Amino acid sequence: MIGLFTSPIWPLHWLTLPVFLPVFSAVLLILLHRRSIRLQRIVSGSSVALLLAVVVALLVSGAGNQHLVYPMGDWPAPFGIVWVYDRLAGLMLLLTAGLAAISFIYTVATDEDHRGPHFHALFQAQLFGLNGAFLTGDVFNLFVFFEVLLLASYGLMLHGGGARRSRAGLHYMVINLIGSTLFLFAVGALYGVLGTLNIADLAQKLGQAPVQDYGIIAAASLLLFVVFAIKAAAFPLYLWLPATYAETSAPVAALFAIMTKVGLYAMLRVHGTLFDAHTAPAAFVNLIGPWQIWLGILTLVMATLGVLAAQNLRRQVAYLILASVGTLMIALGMRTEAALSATLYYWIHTTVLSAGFFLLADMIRRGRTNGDDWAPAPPITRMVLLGSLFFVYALAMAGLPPLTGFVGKILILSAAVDQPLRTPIFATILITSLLAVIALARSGNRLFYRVDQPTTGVPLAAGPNRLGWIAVMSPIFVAVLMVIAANPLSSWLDQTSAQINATPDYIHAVLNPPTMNAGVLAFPAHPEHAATPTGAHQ
Amino acid sequence: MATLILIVLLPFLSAPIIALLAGWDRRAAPWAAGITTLSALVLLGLLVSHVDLATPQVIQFAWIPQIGLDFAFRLDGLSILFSSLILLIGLLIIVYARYYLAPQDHPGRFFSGLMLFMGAMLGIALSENLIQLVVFWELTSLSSFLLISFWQHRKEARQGARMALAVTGMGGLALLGGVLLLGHVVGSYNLSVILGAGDTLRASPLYLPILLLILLGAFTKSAQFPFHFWLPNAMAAPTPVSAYLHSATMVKAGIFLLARLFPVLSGTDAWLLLVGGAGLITFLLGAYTALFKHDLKGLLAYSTISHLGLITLLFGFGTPLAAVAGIFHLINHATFKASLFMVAGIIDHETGTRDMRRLGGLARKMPHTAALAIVAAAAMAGVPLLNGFLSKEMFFSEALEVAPDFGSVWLLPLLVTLGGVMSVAYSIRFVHDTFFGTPDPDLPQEIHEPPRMMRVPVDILVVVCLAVGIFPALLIGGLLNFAAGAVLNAPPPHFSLALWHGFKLPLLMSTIALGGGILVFVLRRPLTRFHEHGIGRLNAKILYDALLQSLQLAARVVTRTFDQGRLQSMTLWTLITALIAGGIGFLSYHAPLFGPEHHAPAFDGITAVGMLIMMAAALAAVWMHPKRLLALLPMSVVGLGVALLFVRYSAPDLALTQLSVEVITVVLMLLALRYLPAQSTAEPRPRLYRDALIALLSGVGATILTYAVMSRDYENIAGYFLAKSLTEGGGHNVVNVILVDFRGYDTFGEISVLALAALGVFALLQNLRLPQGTPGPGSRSAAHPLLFQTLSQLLLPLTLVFGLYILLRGHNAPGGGFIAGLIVASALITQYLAHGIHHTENRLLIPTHGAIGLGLLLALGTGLASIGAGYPFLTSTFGHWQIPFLGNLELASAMVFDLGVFLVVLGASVLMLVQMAHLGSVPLDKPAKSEGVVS
Amino acid sequence: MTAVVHKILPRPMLTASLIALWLLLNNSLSAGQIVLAVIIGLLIPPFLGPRSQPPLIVKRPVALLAYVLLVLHDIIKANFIVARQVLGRNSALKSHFLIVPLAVTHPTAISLFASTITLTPGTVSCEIAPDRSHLIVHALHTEDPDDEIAGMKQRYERRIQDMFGESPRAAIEDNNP
Amino acid sequence: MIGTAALIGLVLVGIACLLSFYRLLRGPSLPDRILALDTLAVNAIAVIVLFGLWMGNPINFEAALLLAVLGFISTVALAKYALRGRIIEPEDRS
Amino acid sequence: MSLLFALLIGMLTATGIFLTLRAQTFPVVLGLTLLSYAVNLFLFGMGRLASNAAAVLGAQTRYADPLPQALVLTAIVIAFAMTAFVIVLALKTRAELGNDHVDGTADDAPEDDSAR
Amino acid sequence: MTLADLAIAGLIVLGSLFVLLGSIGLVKFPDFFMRLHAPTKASTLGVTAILLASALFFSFRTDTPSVHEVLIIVFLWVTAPISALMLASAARHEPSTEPEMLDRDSGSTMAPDKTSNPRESEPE
Ligand code: NA
Ligand code: NA
Repeated sequence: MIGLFTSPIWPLHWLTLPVFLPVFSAVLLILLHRRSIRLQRIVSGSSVALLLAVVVALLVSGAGNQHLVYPMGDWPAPFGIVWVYDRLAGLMLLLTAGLAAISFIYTVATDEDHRGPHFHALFQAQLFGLNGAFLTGDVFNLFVFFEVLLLASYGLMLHGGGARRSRAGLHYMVINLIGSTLFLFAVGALYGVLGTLNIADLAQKLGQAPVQDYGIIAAASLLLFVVFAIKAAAFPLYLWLPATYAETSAPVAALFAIMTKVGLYAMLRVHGTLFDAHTAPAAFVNLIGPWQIWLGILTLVMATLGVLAAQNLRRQVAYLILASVGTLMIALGMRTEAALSATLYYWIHTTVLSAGFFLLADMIRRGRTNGDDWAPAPPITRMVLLGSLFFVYALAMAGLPPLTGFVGKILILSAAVDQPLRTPIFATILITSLLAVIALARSGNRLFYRVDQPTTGVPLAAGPNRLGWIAVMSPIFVAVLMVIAANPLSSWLDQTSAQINATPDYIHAVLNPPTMNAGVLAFPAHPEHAATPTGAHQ
Repeated sequence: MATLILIVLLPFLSAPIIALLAGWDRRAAPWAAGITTLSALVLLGLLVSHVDLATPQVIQFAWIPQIGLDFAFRLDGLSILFSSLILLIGLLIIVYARYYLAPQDHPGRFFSGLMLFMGAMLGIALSENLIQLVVFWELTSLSSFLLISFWQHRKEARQGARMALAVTGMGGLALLGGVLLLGHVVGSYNLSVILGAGDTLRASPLYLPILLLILLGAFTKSAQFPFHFWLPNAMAAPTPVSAYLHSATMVKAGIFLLARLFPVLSGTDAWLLLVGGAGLITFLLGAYTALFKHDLKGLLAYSTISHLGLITLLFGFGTPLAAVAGIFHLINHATFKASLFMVAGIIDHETGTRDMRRLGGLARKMPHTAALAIVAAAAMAGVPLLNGFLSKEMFFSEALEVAPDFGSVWLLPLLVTLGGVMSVAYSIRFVHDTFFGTPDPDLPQEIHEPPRMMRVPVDILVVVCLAVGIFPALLIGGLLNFAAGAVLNAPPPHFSLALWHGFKLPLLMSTIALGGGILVFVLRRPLTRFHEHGIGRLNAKILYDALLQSLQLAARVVTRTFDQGRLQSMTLWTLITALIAGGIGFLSYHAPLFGPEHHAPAFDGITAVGMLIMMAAALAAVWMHPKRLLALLPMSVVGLGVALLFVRYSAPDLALTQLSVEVITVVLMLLALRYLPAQSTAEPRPRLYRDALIALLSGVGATILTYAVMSRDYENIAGYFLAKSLTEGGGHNVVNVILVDFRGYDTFGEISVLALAALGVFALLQNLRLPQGTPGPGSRSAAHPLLFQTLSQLLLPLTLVFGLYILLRGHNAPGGGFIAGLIVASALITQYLAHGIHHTENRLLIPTHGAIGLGLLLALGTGLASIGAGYPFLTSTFGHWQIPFLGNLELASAMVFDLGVFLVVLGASVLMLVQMAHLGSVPLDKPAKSEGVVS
Repeated sequence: MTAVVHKILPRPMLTASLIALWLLLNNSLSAGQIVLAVIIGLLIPPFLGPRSQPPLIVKRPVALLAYVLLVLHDIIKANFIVARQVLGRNSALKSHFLIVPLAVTHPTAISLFASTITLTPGTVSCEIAPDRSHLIVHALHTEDPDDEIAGMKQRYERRIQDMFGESPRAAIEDNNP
Repeated sequence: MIGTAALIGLVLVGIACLLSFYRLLRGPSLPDRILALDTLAVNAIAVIVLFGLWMGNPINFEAALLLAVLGFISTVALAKYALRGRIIEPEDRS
Repeated sequence: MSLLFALLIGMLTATGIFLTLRAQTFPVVLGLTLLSYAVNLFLFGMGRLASNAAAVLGAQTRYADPLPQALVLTAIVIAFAMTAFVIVLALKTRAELGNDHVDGTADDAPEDDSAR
Repeated sequence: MTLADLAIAGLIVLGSLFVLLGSIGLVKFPDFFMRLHAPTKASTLGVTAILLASALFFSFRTDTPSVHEVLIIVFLWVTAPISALMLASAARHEPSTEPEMLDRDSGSTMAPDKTSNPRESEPE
């Protein structure tokens, strides 16, 4: 890869790593699928480590401070597919890589990858799909990478098999297939009216669209919203989630913590750009926001009832994820910069911690004779440690101080004080967190306090090794860090949300070829372009 | 000032250390806790003596400045008073607990929990920023949860803890809401600002909601009616905990909040009504219930509730003097109630029971303890020369002051006197039923005084009661004045702490209270009987449990009815949502549904017939679907029709793709059908109708959307592709150039999907145990007809060549790697059809995984190569070469990419087909051959 | 020498047909295409693995040609007959299953015979007995099944036999034109 | 003139398609339906070629060829399933 | 013609949806296939219907919008991959649950979320 | 219009007629085995004629000869008997009680190996 350094656009080329590192190792793993699991772990693990390094480097380098546009195949937008890297994309890549690391560690700790072929290949493909989706600036390409990450997720979700898992997997897949169909209907209609696929270009064309086309555009956009809402698992489209997350293996569930965020991210990218107040016709500006808030409220309420009703810890955690989706939808619906910044803080919190909570639930399940459901059992192994971990996670997830959940909720609520829908938002968020507290107190009580003395010498499942503990505890460290460093973090997030709301900049950056940007990114004329019959386009 | 932060942090820091120490030596825990508390106390003393306290001292650091969230502490009269109370009593409790805990109790857990709680309380007392106060507020709820549930093996301990957490937690969240709104109105969360903004707040429309939310916080914490019920249930905690949390500290947090925000919130009718009303009711109800409790701690709990009500009522009065009185009684109650709890603990500790019906005559067995109890109880009753008397006097006089506001001049004084009467009565009862009278025979005989150090804390507190009662002005006046100033945020009013104010109404009320109390005590039996047949029946806990139960039930019902785990309902919800969304979209603008259709394609009867056949076939598929195999045939008709439509409307590549996909899909389905039931079971009619309706609506929706778009004109970016395809993409077939060049990245994703599908299928089919399907009718006939075998010999090479041809021409004419891959795959499958697995695989074998991997590598490689050349990923290049006599040879890098596509498609489809072909053909334990066929 | 040739050209006939096929597909005889065709013709066969049946050598190409012409003629005829039968009264038709004992033995020969039967007037071969002893043929309309059977053996099987030089197995009652 | 002929042809073949489709729906036996499908495929080849003649554009030739090949394969597969209940068999009993 | 085309898509969607709502796996698979036909034609139609205008330069004079065709091609491939996977998944559930009901419950009793 | 055009047009119409004929037979004949005859021959021949027309047409229009239609023709003729044979054997073992079929199985000339006991578990 000499070009990586010699090319005039070499800073841009680093962008390809988050996408092509995983896919390359996926291919490698396909070719190595007959080799020892150890070798596969080495490949997969080092890929994850490298990925983490790269995304961190990209983030700290401040590359995303302005929109970096990477033209695939050197075709300018809107004709070719472009990647757009900005702070938000960078954040998503980081989250993904972080989860991947945690999930990978726990996988190794529990040998989950041993229970069927191709775990690591699918794992890497999942990362490929996720990162591709986070980077793309083209709706159809977004569809393609949704499919990539979905198919990978089907494979991972079903990994290991079992009746309940297979059923959940079937439901998960069928619902998402319907979602993909809707996606194509929506994208197709948008192209059929606006004649383009690039998000920025769509936004621009929308600005010039004749009024008589508004109906179709709105219909298509709302269909697209439904599609993203399926992925985000918003009411009433979340029915696939509880079983899927509860039945799949712990590391996969942990990795899936990012999946719901993909849907929310897509809403932010596509609808946020299309219906931005600066560029969109006034008629469209409030097309989505109120829906988001009300659906978010409904989701939050239903999810909290689910948390109360859940019959085992994993299902409860799944519903907690749903609750966080609801909260995020509410916050996204407000669309102010403050709200956006709050959203992102809560976003990071819920992603990282729910991942960790799934792992913890799995540890508890392994430690108790009758798994993670509520029936009394002999005292659990590593009672004190697991108990305190549960306590901490419960605090964080229920939004009690002093952890991130609380900070996030304060940020969101204080962003909501001057919203028209303040009262319902306050009421829902506060009441649901109370119910979550009640529910989690009950679960903790049932899992750790209400023990019956060991009846017969039931052998306890061997808990995972030291790696497992690392995986379970690292999210807490992240949370603590987020509380301590709340000031710098939230100011960074403020800048990020400012960038997100600066849609005109986004459109300009995407639609004006790099040559127009600061000289750094100027492409040279291709040498072949001397009048020889041979030629590469530019 | 920085020491202030240290004071708060000390307990938090010591908590984990204590936990560790206890593991090493159980005796170390109380010492560590004690030292921590003591040093915090000393630090506080030093601070107070050094800092000028004429004005409140504040220290703050920015935490999340964007939303005015600071890390800020405040030192003023109230905070000093409250934190010293916390530390002093805390110290005594620690000493007491050191001897109270049984050997099997885990000291580490206990004392570190206690430290966490103490830290949280100090945080509340010393917070300048209200959000921060809420943080500590919630922390007290959490740590108290841990302390109350200390004896986790006891059901009532677990329940009590959870109830306390639920109720106080609710208050905390309400408080948070209130504080956030308050900050919104005032513009800051810092007390320095807020305390000055009383008028702004009272003027704001948000005043009432804010007041309600904050009071909800205060009342739940301070066990005010109707949230009082958690306190008695929290008595399941070890007695030191009760003594500390439920007499001196936690329950006072609510009062503290009232005091803290007194200047901003008080002074309105709403305040008088809510605070005063709640206080009065709690005062009376608590006192009344306490009369009839048989459990020592139960009696104390209700008396605590009553006294908290008294203090609340005082703040409710809203007058400066009332506030002073409130603070005064707060201190007094802390002293005598803590000591009484400890006494109860001692009795429990020595006799093993707290039931006053069984206890009695202990005065002889433990005179010292008895003496302490009598003094403390007297203070509680408000007997002169004891601190309780003074604050109660002030209370009575304030009641007389504000009586007019409560309607009649008589009502309020009457009620408070009644309350006084009852508190005297239960105080007497506490003493009498425990230390005098006759004990229950089966009570252990060898009862003696507790260890000395267990009494010392009580001694100290009782001495305080006496001392303050006798020399009030001297001992407490200054502090009280100082604190009152802080509470009122203004110079405190003049008040006298003399024992003797002359014959005035308050004195009369006190006398009536004492006399009436004795009378009530004498008449207690008939009263008890009356009570237990009446009000005694109803119990707030039952209500609370019922509430929680119904909540639980509701949650279950809602969740189960919505989340049934049934795919059909999931699908239905998804579709309904989509329909609604689309409908809203169309209806939300007054735009015409359809366009003018300027460039309508001419009508063409034959195509129309074809479309009609397709529709009929689709319906036939639905009609036949109960018989699976039959349904497959109309499906293929539809597929064929789609291909023909592509031909008809100028999409040759799509036609080719559709055809090849079609066949492979059919083969896949045939391979699967063997293992599925041949027929569907019938479904209930109503559901079929419902689904038909949804299906119909969806169909109409799809039609409208399609026609709405197609009847319009649109500007598109196609021109660019047509213009650049040849000149810069080097291909005549624009669709193919788009696939491998303009949008090659899409194609890369697409082949990854295919590869993943293959891997997934491979993984799913490993060791899959399926019942063997029913053999067909002709199971005796030839498995592989000769005629077919003979031809397939020829078919394979021919189809391979055909595939190659399609592959190579793709860039310039319909075709390409994808179609080629499928063609070759189907050629291989034909071999399997003609010859069976073994015969085929003995002759041809390729590593399908290898093909997939290699293909992806090729595709990726061309992309990376362009990066190597300094261009973005997948930048293509091409060239023409004149080769003598052979003619013009054209090659494009995109062709290599297409070759990659070819390999992936080939490998993936063959892998899937072969894996399924192997199903059931191998002994079930041994996994299917992973490598498929060919070339 | 022949060994070398055999290495390069394991199946000359196949190679030839592949070359022809390529040229047909591309519909051109340009030099470039011819070269490409030859390359393909040489490259593909080695991948196909060993053939599963012994090769069948055409002893008398002329006979083959004659046979093809005969069948073509019969096919045309067949279709006009079928046309009449389709459009006429179907109830008048007497259809039968016939059992046609096989004289030819080589799989390819049998296949050729069976196919011919299918493509030529009034009959479709429905099954080749697993032991290759006979064909089961469906006749759309025949007055005398045995005559029909004799007819097709005479008209086609004989010719196939001698074009492949197979020794006639069945008794030869010679009455050919 | 050739255009007209092609149109006439398309009409005739269109009718043929309708008839074959009728047989596919009507059955009665499974082989009947498969035969009908196979016939439809053959008719489709005719349609493609006629359409090419009508347009005077040979671009769909490959589609016709492919349809011939794949139509055959699916017919064989379906027939084999109808006969033996499975289309690919482990052992070579022939 | 576009109207008829739209009706065709509507019919394919309707039938596809109906089958997707069925209780056994195989009809669901058929339904999804029909849906993919519908959506592929829809995407194709978004480029409008053009006669004798294949986007192969030099083949004739007018050219159809090639982009939707490329999209449809991608969509077809993805649909194919998904179909293959879901078919096998249907087999998997049939093997794991012992029947081919989408919820694994031979009778239609609603699944209790508390079961584990 | 040239003679070639005439020939081509003729071939087209004739071929289409045969294709139609095949389908008519498919509908009209009373039992499966009779139906089998029609498409197997008529349709195949019809398509052949049409393909020949196409070959001629494009050969005349562009001066390069267009012969690849031959591929399809050959392929159809080679495969037709196989499809027919496999469908026929499927039909012969078909358990369906199709009246026309039963009475036409004139046992006299029935195949000895005819196994009319379809539902037997496969030795596996
Ligand atoms: Na014949
Ligand atoms: Na045929």
